[in-house]
Amino acid sequence: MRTRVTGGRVFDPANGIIDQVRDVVIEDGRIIADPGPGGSEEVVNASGCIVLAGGIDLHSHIAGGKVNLGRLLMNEDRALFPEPFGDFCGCGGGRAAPTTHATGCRYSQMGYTAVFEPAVVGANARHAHLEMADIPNIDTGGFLVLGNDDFLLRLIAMGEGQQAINDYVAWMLKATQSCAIKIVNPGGINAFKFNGRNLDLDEAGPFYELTPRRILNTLQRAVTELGVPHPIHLHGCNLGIPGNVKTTLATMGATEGFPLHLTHIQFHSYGTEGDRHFSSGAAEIAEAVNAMPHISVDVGQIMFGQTVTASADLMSQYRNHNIADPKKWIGMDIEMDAACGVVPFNYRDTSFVNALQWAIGLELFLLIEDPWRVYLTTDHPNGGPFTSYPHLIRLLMDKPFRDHHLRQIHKAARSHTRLESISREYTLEEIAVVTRAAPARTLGLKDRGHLGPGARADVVLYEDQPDRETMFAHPRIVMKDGEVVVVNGEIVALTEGRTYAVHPPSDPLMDKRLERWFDEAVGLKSSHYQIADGEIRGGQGPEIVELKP
Amino acid sequence: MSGFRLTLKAPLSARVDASSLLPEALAGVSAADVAALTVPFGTGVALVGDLFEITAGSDEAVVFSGDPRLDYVGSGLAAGEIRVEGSVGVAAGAGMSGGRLVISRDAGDGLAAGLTGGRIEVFGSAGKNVGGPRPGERQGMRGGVVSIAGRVGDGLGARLRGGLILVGGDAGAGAADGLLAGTLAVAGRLGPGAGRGMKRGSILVTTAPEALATGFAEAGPQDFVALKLLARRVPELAALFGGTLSGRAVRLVGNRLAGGEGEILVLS
Amino acid sequence: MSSGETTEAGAPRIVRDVVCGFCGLGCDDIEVAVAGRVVTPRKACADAARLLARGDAPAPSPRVNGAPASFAEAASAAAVHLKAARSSVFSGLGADLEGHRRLYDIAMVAGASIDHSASGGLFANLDRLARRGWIAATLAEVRNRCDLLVVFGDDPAASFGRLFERIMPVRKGEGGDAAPLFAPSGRRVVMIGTPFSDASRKALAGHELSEILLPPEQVATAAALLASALAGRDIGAVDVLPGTAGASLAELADLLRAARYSVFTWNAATLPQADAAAVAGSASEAVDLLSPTTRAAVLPLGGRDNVTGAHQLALWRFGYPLRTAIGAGTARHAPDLYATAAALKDGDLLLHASAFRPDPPPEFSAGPVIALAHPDTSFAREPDVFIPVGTPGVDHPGHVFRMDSVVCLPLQGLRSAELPSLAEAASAILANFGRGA
Amino acid sequence: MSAPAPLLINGVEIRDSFAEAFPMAGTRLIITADTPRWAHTAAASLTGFATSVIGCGCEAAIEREIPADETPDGRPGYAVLIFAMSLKDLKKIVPLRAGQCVLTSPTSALYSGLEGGSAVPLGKALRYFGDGHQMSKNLGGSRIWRIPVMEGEFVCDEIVGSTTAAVGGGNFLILARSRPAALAAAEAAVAAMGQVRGAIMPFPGGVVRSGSKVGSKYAGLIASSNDAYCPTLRGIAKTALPAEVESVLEIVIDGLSEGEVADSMRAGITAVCGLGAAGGVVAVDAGNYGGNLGPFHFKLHELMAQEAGR
Repeated sequence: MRTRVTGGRVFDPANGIIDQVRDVVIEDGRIIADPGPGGSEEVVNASGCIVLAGGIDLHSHIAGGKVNLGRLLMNEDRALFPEPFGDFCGCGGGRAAPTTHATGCRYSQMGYTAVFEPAVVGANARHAHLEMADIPNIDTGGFLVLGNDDFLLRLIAMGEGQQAINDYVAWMLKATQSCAIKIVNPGGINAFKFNGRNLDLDEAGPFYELTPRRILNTLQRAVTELGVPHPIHLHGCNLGIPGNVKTTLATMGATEGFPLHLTHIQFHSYGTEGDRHFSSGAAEIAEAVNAMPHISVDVGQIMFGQTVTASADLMSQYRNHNIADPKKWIGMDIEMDAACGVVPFNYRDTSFVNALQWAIGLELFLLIEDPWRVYLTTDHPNGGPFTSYPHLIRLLMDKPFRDHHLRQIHKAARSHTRLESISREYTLEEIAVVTRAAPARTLGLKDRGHLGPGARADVVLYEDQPDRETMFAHPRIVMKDGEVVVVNGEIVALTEGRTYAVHPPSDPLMDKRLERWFDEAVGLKSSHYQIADGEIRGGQGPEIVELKP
Repeated sequence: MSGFRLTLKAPLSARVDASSLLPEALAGVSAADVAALTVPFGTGVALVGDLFEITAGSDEAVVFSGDPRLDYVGSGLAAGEIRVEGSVGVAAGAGMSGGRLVISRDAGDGLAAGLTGGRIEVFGSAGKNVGGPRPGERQGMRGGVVSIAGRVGDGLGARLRGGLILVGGDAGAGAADGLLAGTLAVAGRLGPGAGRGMKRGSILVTTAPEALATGFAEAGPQDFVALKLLARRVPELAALFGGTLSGRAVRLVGNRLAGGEGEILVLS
Repeated sequence: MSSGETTEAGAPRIVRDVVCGFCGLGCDDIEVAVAGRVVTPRKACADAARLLARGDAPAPSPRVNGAPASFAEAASAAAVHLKAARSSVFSGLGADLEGHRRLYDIAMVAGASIDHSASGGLFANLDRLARRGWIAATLAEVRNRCDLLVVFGDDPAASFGRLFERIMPVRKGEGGDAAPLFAPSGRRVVMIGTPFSDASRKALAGHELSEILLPPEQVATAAALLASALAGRDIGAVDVLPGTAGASLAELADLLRAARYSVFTWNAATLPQADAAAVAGSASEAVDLLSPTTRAAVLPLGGRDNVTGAHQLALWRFGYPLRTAIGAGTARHAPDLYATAAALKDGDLLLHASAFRPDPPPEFSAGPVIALAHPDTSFAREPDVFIPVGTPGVDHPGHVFRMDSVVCLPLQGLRSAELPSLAEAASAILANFGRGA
Repeated sequence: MSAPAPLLINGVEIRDSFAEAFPMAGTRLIITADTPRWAHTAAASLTGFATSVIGCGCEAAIEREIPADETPDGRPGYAVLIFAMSLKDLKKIVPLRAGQCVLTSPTSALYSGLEGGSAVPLGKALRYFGDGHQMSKNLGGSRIWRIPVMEGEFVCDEIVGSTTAAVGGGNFLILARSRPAALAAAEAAVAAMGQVRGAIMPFPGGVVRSGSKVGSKYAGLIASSNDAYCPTLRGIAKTALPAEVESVLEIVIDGLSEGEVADSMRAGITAVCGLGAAGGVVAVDAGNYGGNLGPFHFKLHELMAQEAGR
């Protein structure tokens, strides 16, 4: 069956196609080179529409233990946003911590077709995969959290060579069926288990006496040498602490030439100027990002309203638990791998700090010049629920709209941001880059994020409207692998997605070594820690992302 | 008159969630419109008109004939009045913020859970967890007045944060668990284990509780000006206790295990 | 381990590293011998041995109204009942996650309330966890870090035979990967409640053990007093416990402040029902009070028959814990209404799911009973539909959650799967609703 | 254009003058106690040293006694009014005086006697005396505080309302033939004015002998002896007194509103006139500053027009 999407204005920046009226032809779930007219074709009229590839969110906490803890704490949010189930959906609801079905439906209703869970803790990976398998209409993948795991820290501390580290990282990626490595507060989560309360980039942690810099560099080298496409996905030191802009700049300079992705950088761009000792470091950060082509970032924009924050960074979450709203929170030390902290938050535009956080995020979006190195995220649900993306897109594309909202926020925060002086408005091309092409490229997904021949036929038709929020909230048509799943913003079909993983090879000696580690230290068999291919997506198995040579 | 009278056609064979049938929601619609609404019935749905005979009311209120399976009556009520001629199921008046709910006979579990305002009057008895928190919520009832003429079940006023609950009869076990603030007034006997984790707030009783939760101490008798004041300011309390609310009471303080300074005042 | 490998009545096949899904502790070093249908445990705790053992009896047939029926007939009869019911009650829920998924699928199309037979302890803990939260640790963290373990209530080894062996091993030799990596090998374990059993004393040999002996009904008071002492209050002034217990708790508070990583554990299912939530609350409070200066965590025990999995799946599917009714476009979480006993008062159908052990369904006479249950189940009343199902981890593979709710474990099949899995049985029923599985 | 006819009531000249008054912030408190005596003691203490904002920071006095069955707790009580130059001052002075004079006084309780307006803290400020053992109750539409004290509990409302429509400095002068005549007339006036609700006479016994003018020859003194009305200064200062006047007394009135001040003044002047020329009263005058300072002008002729017409 062949489908022809015709008459739309195509934005496919990965293939250099910007605002060209042309046909997109689909066959067997993939886009093909236009064979010209003839044969039996289903025609989809895209006139009046912008045609984009399916959206890709490379950092959104959608599955796993901490999300479930978030659901447990957010029963009120769940009740406020019910999701009636009919023939398409399972059921569920919620906004800050939606159910699996609601997650898939809400994402695909906005034109997203792939979302990556950026914090899979090894011990909880099986759970995360079971949840991901239950999310309809979107493809998924997980980033494995390393950098606080005792086995790794022991290897580094004992002076084992890089090869051993590489073998371990490769083993863990395969064992947990993950597609990238995330580091959360390198060494910091581990330090907290030893009662360390802070750990700066060049500070030696307790017990192993390793600096975050050393842990970071070791893992950067590992993923580079293994050929994992996505660079280290770093949630840096000192999240949320005023003055952390210094740490963040130092971290960017500490990469020894390896590429680095800094995630939710908004939370790491705080200065200490002004009488409240809290200021925007966005300009310095943006300047540094602009000057360093090996750095990419996602923003982690905060959006006002109720949400829940879920992070492996228990050190930071413990620091923040007193400002939980509602006043409850859960922390966990997890299985020699990492930790988690789940803290409900209500960001208020009447709060100086929250208002400035909001402005800092937008400053970053607007001051970082290369859209290929900045990805659109709210760090769902930490900065705000992903359902706020259309609003965020309009804030970026519509200066008067942005200024209107700027006038609503806390007065003092307004005088602490240069947002009003920034005239930049994102173009449709840039939106296509930050929500599609760029995340696909950094994740090594060659058949995604674009509309060229061979690409997965994830195609979205947005009716061109001046109100970009409405436009991006209600696509006219969303196709997942060539199948129409959304029409006029409503779900019309449920499909099963796939899960991405990388499987770099590792020395069999590492198997033996980890068998002993799991037996003796962890108290679990390594064979039961490892997730078999057949356990992914109900037997479908993972989709393997090619390694970079 | 824009109110309605909803008379059950037969005793309910499954539980009904009546939370959508609020005076504000039904204002300005016709009886036929009401009949065409659906309500959760068991794990399915039913047309309101299939369960109830709907007629115009004599005033603005929504009036139900009751049934022990009629749940969530008045849940979320913010204004207006609901009257039930008969009994109701669970969670009547849960999360109510204003208005008035009157139940002529008994209420099930979870009456007034999470109440923040308004008045609830029950002329029969009520089940467990009156005025407690709704599932997952940190705190119980935070405001409003609930009066129950008869007895109540276990867990009265758990995590109560404010407001007044008046009980004409006995209260079951474990009242005032984790009570934070607010007032319980029980004219009958207070069941065993009351006041566990109680932080603040008051329980007014007329007979010394048989077995309080561990952690209370007796401060002795006192002539409380505050009780004289409440007797005049809060007519419901005066009506419940009559002459025993003279000001004289024995004060028990606790729960000291939780560092609490709540009180149980035994009126005399 | 595919079933095809099983040898017919030949020499028993030894299977090592079997994962156990029964009590929730998730031991995965069980050893069994398998010969045909016969499964003989070789290395397992007493409970696991009893529940894993299988004789040579062939699988019984499904029954409809007491008469043997085909699998398809039974599934279809079950569907007929489900379609006719208005207030179905799904109880037991002793199943692997695959089974739970299919049961929840049925609930979504046919409408049902869901609860697990072992959810009592879970809900006592949720009283703290969902309302206020806590800081918890997983088994491996306790195993390697805990230098002071406080146990409230009965000796947990009665329900979790190998708990102490798993979480409090004594380091054998120096260096290497042997646990504990970060705690002294002689650790301190304090029991508040009943004395250590002999078996536990043996498992904990090498550690410093102490007991604050109290009758069960005073354990919650002791827990509250301990939290009170940690809050800096003079608990001597609240002298409510007999003998020297108060003084011992004050001393324990000092030890806890000096400890580097203390852990508080309890089994909410065996504490007096009225007290379990209070113990969970006090233990969590103790952790909160210690956390500003040192580290501490709770380790709530539980998880029988994958109740943790049933709970986790309910959360990600419906956004609510168990004791939720699903159907007609909504999910309604009302523990007062949908705890099994309460739900059965309104129910017009009982679906009893119990694949791990032959537990009979709860008493119910107001409608049909469908049992997707262990073949050895003996029924007081013959169910309207009985589909005997295999046990996950014996008859077929599956997934279960461990008690700490973090680790999800793969179960393997040990013998030829003559019995359908609960997931297969539920799928067959679901197929009658026009839904594929 | 002819001069206005002199207004005479019972032989007393009502001069064509006016009392010039200022806006104030004011409120009413109700004090109860186990006995009338102790209720009075607390009320007297609370309103002590409160004659003039100039030196006391506020002006206060007992408004009336309240029978037990009309008080919030059913015990004997007194209502007092208290006035300050601004809300800010009132919010400072009320809790200060309540804390020192009512909280300390045996068996007393303190309640709000005025609703509406800006909230003035009572228990809201005093509760801290309880050192964490204080308890509040929010019942019957308002919050009360119970503060443990050695004798039992001190109960008080959390807040009291206030008004900024209050008026201070209503006044009239009694010009009499003799000191005894002036005093008798002043006492009669105070007794009559005590029946008017919502107004008080803050000076000792309701009467002030040291009426003042604005300013002084001494720097820093904002008020000084009203030389025009001092009989002994006739001849050296410009005088307002006819020869037959030997003594003058003033009555100063604060009220919760303009109307209450007017009512009070009228009642007082009427009582003074009741004694008449026969009682030694020559004239009734009023103090003002020329009309440029205070927005409220109580013209004696207008006030007394009705009385005169009888």
